[in-house]
Amino acid sequence: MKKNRTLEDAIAAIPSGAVVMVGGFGNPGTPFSLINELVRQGQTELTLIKNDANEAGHGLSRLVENGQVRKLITTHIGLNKGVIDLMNLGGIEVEFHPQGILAEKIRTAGSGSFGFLTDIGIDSEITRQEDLLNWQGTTYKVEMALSADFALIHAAQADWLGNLVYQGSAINFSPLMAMAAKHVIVETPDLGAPGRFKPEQVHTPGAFVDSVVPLESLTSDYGILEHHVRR
Amino acid sequence: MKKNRTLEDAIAAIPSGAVVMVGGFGNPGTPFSLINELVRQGQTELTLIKNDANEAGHGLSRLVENGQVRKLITTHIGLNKGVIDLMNLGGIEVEFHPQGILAEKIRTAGSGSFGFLTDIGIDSEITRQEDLLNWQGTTYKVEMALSADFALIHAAQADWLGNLVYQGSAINFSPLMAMAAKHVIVETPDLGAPGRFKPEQVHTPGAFVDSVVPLESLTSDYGILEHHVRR
Amino acid sequence: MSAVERILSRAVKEITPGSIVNLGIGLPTQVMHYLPDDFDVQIHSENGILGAWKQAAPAEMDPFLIDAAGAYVSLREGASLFDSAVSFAMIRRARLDLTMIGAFEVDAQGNLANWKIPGKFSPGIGGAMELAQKTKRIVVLTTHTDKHGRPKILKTCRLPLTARACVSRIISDMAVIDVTDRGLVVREKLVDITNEDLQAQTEAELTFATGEASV
Amino acid sequence: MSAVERILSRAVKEITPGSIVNLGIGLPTQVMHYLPDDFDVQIHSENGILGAWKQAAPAEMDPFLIDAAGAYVSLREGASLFDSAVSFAMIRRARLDLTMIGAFEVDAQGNLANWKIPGKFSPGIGGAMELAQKTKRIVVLTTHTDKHGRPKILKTCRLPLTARACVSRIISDMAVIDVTDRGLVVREKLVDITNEDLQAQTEAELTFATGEASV
Repeated sequence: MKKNRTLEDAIAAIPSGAVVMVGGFGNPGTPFSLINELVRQGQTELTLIKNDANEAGHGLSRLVENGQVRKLITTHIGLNKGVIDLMNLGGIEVEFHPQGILAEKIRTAGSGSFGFLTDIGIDSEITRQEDLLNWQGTTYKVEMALSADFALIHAAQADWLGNLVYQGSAINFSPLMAMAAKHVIVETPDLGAPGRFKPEQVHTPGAFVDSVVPLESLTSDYGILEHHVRR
Repeated sequence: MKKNRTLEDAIAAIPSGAVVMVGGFGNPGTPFSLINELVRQGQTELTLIKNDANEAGHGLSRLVENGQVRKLITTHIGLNKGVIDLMNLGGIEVEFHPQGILAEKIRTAGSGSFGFLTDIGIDSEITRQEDLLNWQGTTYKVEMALSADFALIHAAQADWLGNLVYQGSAINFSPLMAMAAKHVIVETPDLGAPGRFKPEQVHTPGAFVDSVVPLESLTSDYGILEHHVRR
Repeated sequence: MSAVERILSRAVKEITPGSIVNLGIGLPTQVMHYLPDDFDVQIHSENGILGAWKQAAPAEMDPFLIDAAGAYVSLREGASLFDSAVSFAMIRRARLDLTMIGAFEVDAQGNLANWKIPGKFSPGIGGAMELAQKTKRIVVLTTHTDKHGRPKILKTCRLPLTARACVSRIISDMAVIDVTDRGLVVREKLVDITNEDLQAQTEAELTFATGEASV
Repeated sequence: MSAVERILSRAVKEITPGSIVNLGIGLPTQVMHYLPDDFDVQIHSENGILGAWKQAAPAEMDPFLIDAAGAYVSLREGASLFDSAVSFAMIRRARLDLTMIGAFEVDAQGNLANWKIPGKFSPGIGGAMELAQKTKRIVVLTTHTDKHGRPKILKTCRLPLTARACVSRIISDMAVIDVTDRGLVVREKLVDITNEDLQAQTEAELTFATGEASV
């Protein structure tokens, strides 16, 4: 079954108020084209889940700047002073998790489980008394699964069935989010026919993917950020 | 750092009484050469964790037949009447889990967590009252992580750093066990220099692997089981 | 047609184009052989395959590629191979559209018992519990009675359950029966049998849909 | 040598051949540039890299390949790339030998505070908490005092902790200090300074190892 969709149709499936996971760690893996279309369509009151807020004027930050985001669930937004300021002013709710805990909460939803027991941060200020569980004589922190209505994913390559291959450090949260969200929308600059991948080398099996949007080209969003180049 | 070991040295690290995970679902992924060396060396009182018990005279079944196994943690041993009979006679302790729950218990240990919350089998006879947790108004079954002292893994290809690539349906439990065991021993018929794999296509990063045993050839154990061929 | 052929040739019609289907060990795996070679379906096998297909030609059999029943399967174009955690994530996240599964007993509430006969048969539960509990649609393939002629379709299962209230449809060698809020409803008869005779071979009470298909 | 150069040139000696090392954002990432090109080490970056290396040549920079600090890294032979769950599994399973990390404050019990200054700085915790809590050996790289000349090596941290009792060694621009059961022990001095003057710039009580190295 072909899962090809146009950019406009794929994003139009997202209603205002939706919970949306967004792949990417910094630029790599950020689905800029899907995000830019979401900015264009203007859905509001979104809850977004992403490792970071990208940088001013790019990616997820554009949704925040455009007033479409009610809440951000993330690990670190140190490269985005605008979002930090907005958070401090109360203009956006931000929920922070340790990076591997955010990954694992998403992965737990993706595996069809409901929570997991950890000791990360158990005696730090991020842990509340009501998160603690004494079980078989040991105290654990319970971290609940984190799912979403939608996931927006960038894949280096895909096929019509939704099989995905990622590249470089753009893997990061994408395969986890593809498993965890109810409806998974993928953008790729390289969409081909089934059979193009060695079956062992598929990162995300097509069963987890609902829509694949072919991109004719990658905009400058996807390029090198000159201020991160060490001279 | 080169992780190459001889078959004898690698297996000699395992003491009697050890808890040992063994990859494989049926034949594919079963590390027959590592198992056969363990039979030869004769360590006893082992606790083994494997999806199944292979078939009579092959793989894990040889360890049971040789009296080296105290306990087996598994999902299904329907193809091994000898092990079932021994279980019914009390000659071996067998602990069963649903297949995906066994996988997830191992994966949970491999991710450095301690347990997870599920609803699988929650109202069936496999669930005891003391496994149930009421948390935030919902009842879950708590499944604890399952780790091991050793994992025995078959990889289609490897490099000296312990990076692994699996093939076919031989992936199954292997990458999960490679993350979950304290000491991971890998056999492979195809060991090469670092740089041979595309970095995105490594299934198990070398950080999880302790010893790699090159195999000169694959014995008949690894071949087609004629009685599974439909005529 | 034999009883088995009646079940399988009816069962294959349950598979809709574009769907993802798991075929349990026993009768269900044999359904694959009734599918046309170009049929648009992805067969899931819980040992880590999406896109499994019929047995490979002898020269192409791969000893490192079997399905969960041990068959040396081939792969469709677009197949993927993955670990057991991902495979069961796919199951628990309900990304499978249909599982066909065998039964020792099935009952009027859609309860399924197919993994254990206390004192007689306990090889372990394998992947059955998660498939039964989490797949969107479960179709049971079973002979209508056991080898002693005793009903397998019961008022209430007596054996340990695989999962509760999970079965949508039962395809036996005699009939196609749906599990509904008002009990078991016969949709089709696969043999020439009166309603009374079919009921006589069934412990659970049957309702006969008006206009059910006949042979 | 500048203060930073003193820290980095000493820090690089902490990396033993064959080890797996994470270099935190800030001073630690710069340690990479002090490593010989053929040094046997695998640099882990928490965004999913094992085998990251120095910045790629301009023509080979890949916009889809950065480390956790945003640098356009190259890869060593034998590198692997993986998702964030696997990356942090590697951390939590203690498969890393060493993490070098920055600090706002570090104290005599080896407590570390490096993620939050309430009311002033709260960008989120990133990967620091798991690295600090789970890596076998944590070496803190820090200036000995803050920009106002106030000690950063304290009796007890005042800021919210990243992790408790996690630090093995502190490398400042003045000294190499080990966290031990009997408090902080100065192993080396990196500048020409008396014990008394070093103690004066340190809130925590220092013990001076007999025979500690000097500049």
